[in-house]
Amino acid sequence: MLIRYRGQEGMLAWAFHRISGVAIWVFVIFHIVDIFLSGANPSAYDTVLQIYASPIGRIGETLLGAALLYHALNGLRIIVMDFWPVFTRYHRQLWYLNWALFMIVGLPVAFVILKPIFAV
Amino acid sequence: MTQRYSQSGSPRPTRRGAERTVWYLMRLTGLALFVLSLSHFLILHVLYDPKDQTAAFIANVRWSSLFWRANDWLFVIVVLVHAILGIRIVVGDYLKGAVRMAVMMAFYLLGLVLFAFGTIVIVTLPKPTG
Amino acid sequence: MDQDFDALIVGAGGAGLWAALELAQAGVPTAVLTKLYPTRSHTGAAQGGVCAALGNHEEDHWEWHMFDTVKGGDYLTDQDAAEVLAREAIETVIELEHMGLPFNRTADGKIDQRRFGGHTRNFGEGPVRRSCFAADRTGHMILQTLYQQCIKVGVQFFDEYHVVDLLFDGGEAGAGGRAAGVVAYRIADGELRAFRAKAVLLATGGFGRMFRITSNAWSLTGDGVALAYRHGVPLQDMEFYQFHPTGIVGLGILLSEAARGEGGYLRNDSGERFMARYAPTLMELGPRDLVSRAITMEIRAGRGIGGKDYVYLDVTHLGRKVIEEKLPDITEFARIYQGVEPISEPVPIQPTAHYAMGGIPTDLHARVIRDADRTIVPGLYAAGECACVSVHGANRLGTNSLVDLLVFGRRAGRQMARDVRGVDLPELTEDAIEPVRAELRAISARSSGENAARIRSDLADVMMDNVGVYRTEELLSAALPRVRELQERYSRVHVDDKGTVFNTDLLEAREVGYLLDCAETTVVSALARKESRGAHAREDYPERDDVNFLSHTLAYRAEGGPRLAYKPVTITRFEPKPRTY
Amino acid sequence: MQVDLRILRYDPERDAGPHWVSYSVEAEPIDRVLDLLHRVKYKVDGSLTFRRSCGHGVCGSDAMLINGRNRLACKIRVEQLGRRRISVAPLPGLPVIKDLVVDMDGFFAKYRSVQPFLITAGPPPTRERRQSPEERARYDDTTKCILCAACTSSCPSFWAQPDYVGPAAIVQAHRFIFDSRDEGADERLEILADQDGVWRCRTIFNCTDACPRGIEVTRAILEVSAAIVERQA
Ligand SMILES: Cc1cc2nc3c(=O)[nH]c(=O)nc-3n(C[C@H](O)[C@H](O)[C@H](O)COP(=O)(O)OP(=O)(O)OC[C@H]3O[C@@H](n4cnc5c(N)ncnc54)[C@H](O)[C@@H]3O)c2cc1C
Ligand code: HEM
Ligand code: SF4
Ligand code: F3S
Ligand code: FES
Repeated sequence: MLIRYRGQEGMLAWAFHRISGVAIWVFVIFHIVDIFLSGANPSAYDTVLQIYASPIGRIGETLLGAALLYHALNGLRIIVMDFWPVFTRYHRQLWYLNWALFMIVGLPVAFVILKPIFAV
Repeated sequence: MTQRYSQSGSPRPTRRGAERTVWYLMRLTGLALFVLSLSHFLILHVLYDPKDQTAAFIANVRWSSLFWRANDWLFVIVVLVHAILGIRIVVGDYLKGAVRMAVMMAFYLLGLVLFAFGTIVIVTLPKPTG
Repeated sequence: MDQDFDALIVGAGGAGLWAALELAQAGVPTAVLTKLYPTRSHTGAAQGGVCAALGNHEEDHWEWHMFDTVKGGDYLTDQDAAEVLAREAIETVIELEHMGLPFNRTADGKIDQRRFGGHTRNFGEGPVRRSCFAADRTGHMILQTLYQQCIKVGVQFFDEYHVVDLLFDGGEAGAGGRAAGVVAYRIADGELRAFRAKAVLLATGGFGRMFRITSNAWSLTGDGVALAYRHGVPLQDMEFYQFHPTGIVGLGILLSEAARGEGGYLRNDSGERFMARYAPTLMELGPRDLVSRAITMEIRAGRGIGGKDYVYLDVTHLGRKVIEEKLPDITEFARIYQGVEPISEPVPIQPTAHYAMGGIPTDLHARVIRDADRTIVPGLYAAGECACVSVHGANRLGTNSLVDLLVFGRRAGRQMARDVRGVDLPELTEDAIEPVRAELRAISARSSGENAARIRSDLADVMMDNVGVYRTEELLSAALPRVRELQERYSRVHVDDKGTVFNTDLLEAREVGYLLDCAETTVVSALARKESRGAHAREDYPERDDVNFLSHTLAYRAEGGPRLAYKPVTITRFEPKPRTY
Repeated sequence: MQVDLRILRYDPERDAGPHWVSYSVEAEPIDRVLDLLHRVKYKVDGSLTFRRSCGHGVCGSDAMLINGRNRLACKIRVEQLGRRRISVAPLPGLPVIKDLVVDMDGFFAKYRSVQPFLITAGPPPTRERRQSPEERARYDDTTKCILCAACTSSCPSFWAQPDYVGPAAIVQAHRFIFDSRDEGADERLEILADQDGVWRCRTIFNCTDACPRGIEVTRAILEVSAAIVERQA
């Protein structure tokens, strides 16, 4: 059904929101566990850290950042409409605005995070 | 085939539930997370590079002040509340009945464990050494 | 399998719903049967408004409304009925407001009113603001509001039950029998079921689908009218069929008179407001028969747009605000169905078959009568477009149909509530549903034969070409054999769908049969009326003839074609006068 | 021009399940999809089943899934679809009875559940109740609803949670909640604060995009949830 229905911006916005929400979950699990390790078993933690610092880790981190940024911006879009329902009229524009902000903030961040891969 | 004539009267929904509170909490925690999570991400993934964030770094720099410990503890709580309530919506949409119950129980448990882990590490991580 | 109620209502348009409401409020066990979900009824398509002399903008009196109704009907209107209509319009509209109908409002919060064709101040002096409206969705709001109230009081609905026959106890309706119930076909699974009741109301709406170009819904096939006719009830004034002046070219979709009520113009090829030549006082707000004839004359004289068969409805001078606020729906129709932008362009229009003035004859309490002596058929009632009280006479005024639904729907409900008290349920034989079951089976059983849709389409052509705005002896007498030929073909009708689940193929075939009955009585009645009156315009008899034809036609079903009789017109206050606007 | 009209057909008495059937139909750009369906029914196969009545978008009978979106067949022109290939299927998320006909009883039951009628205390005045044009305008948008179900059946949240009361019912409730004459708002808001009430809305906007009457459906829903929250505070 989800695939058969040709939803427009609103449906895409929701699908991404949901996917990103679940994705962040996965990361949150790892993240709390590894931080826990930093206290419980510092040397194990430092090994895990190597993974984060590796190229694959950095790409993953970028994706996490993207998911978080999208989810945060779109979450705000939803909240704005919830409290001021007139904004539903501009939900498309808000979504495109989200993408603009996403690019403006996200690209430099991605650059900073990914730079070390190329620097090596 | 269903009885194809309208029942008269107005059946009132019976499943009360705390959905109103959930809805509100999602928005409140969302707003809080906007600040907490983005600042967290910016500081720890952009201003500092992950490779520098050794266990010692965390103990010495990041959690050197009570403020940051409190901040991150709050962050853990808010994230978990938002994430648990969020996943409850998602799970509820795709799973039904006993499976749904089981999966949600697992998530609640996971949430508790994560809360415990987070709290333990924040509280017990030794004071900066040296 | 049978089901008993005190009262049954067939049809959930405005008339049926209001009657149901009255009955439910009176505590009478009532069921509403409808072949469509109630909110799909064609009352929802009515746009312009509902007239009542509220006088919210300017002085107005029900006597003026009554006069306009009588004159609009070319003095064929029964004046006692017109009086009831005009008086009770006021209280029913107020009652509708109390039920929650979202009327447009005046600055001081009263129901807003606008002008409408044929509605005048002080017995014809000039247009008056009498039509109460909710944008151009008045019918939609009426239908919704009445349905809402029915839900509130818990009326029992049988949605998507197609009534296929009427049942009588002690002989046919035409022979002294008493209404005993109906047979309904449950569309979802094809089950035939008898419903028994002490009182049966027919509120099945019109039959515009017998014409090619019509504003009517696909479902308006004259079911109740034809069923009553088949059981011996005569049909009254069938020759009077209203053509609405402004239908979308080719499709017939209606652009409400509200467009002219708000000040729209009609223009011919040279841009002239040609109504000045036909109705110098009321101009575009003349009654519908007159305006439709004017348009037809313009087209015949070659003054249609580009010499073609349509003229322009021009609202461009009203400005965007008025158009978008007061005429939003019809603006959208023009945009969607014609690709025309009414704010900046004139809209091509032509007359479209719209409303049946005739139908099942009733008295002032919606009781069906079966002869010129007003003999009542016990237990049978009719209201709404399928009925003929006759409040519209030879030509209905805009908005008066909705008033008719409200006033006589309400009266029907009240009368039925009174009549069912202390009366026993009629007797029904076990095999009451057998005749109609056999008829339906016969259609299903044929493996080949005539296609019902073809018959309907051919009928629509004949009726449009020969029984349209202008009629002549020649056209009408050519139509009759063709309708008969279609009836003959209909006896061999067959369907592709042999199933029981949602068999619209079978039901549509049944509906074509109803249309044929309506068409035949229309043609025969029109042939016999050798005068021009209201919507019945005979080019070979251009004058109204009060000496011979100031009477209602009654068409009885008989061997070899309808038999006609006449019933006098009730005249109380207004003596017939020439009708000029 | 020829159009390839693909219809998802299903006859419970003959077919194991729904299946696509392709018809090549002659069409003008200005034809509506309903015209094409009629052409098939009347010229090719009389057993093709669909609902329709008014033919011009005011009765709400013929909402269906056309080229992947819910629309009224009588209100969408072939040229608007911009393709020679048109697919038509029954409304998603509702039980199919036959071909393009779905069971609407559940939909109407939900509609009835929100008390869609004016609730007032005390006897009415002798004349009309007064209402200013501004008060009247407040709920104008939601009075336009024709209960076609295009919105409810386009909603992913409804597909996932068939108990969700759905946008159409909320629109109908909105029409009364914001009517200055109505005194039943509390009761109605209480009903909609239910687990299967407004909270199920995930602001997906399929409903608003699908509404053939151009109602701002999502806005109405959010206004109702805001009203519930306000009442709580
Ligand atoms: C486009 C348009 C615009 C109009 N505008 C106006 C206007 O502005 N003002 C005005 O006064 N009038 C207007 N009219 C006329 C007016 O709307 C109709 O005459 C009136 O609504 C008819 O109402 P009704 O209750 O008699 O029947 P309908 O509303 O037509 O309802 C008929 C009912 O009968 C049921 N039914 C039919 N056959 C069967 C069967 N065999 N078994 C079971 N149920 C059956 C149907 O399901 C339906 O519920 C307009 C008409 C049209 C077409
Ligand atoms: C960064 C700031 C965040 C904001 C502003 C935010 C906002 C929101 C909002 C408003 C909702 C409700 C959506 C709805 O009801 O339709 C939501 C849902 C959700 N959020 Fe967040 N959120 C944020 C961060 C997070 C994080 C860190 C997680 C991860 C664990 C998360 C996981 C979820 C999930 C799983 C859902 C449910 C998604 C759905 O219903 O489809 N969110 N978020
Ligand atoms: S809100 Fe729009 S889409 Fe939904 S039922 Fe009403 S008219 Fe149809
Ligand atoms: S599509 Fe559904 S989720 Fe809400 S905005 Fe519309 S009801
Ligand atoms: S047929 Fe009435 S809405 Fe399409």
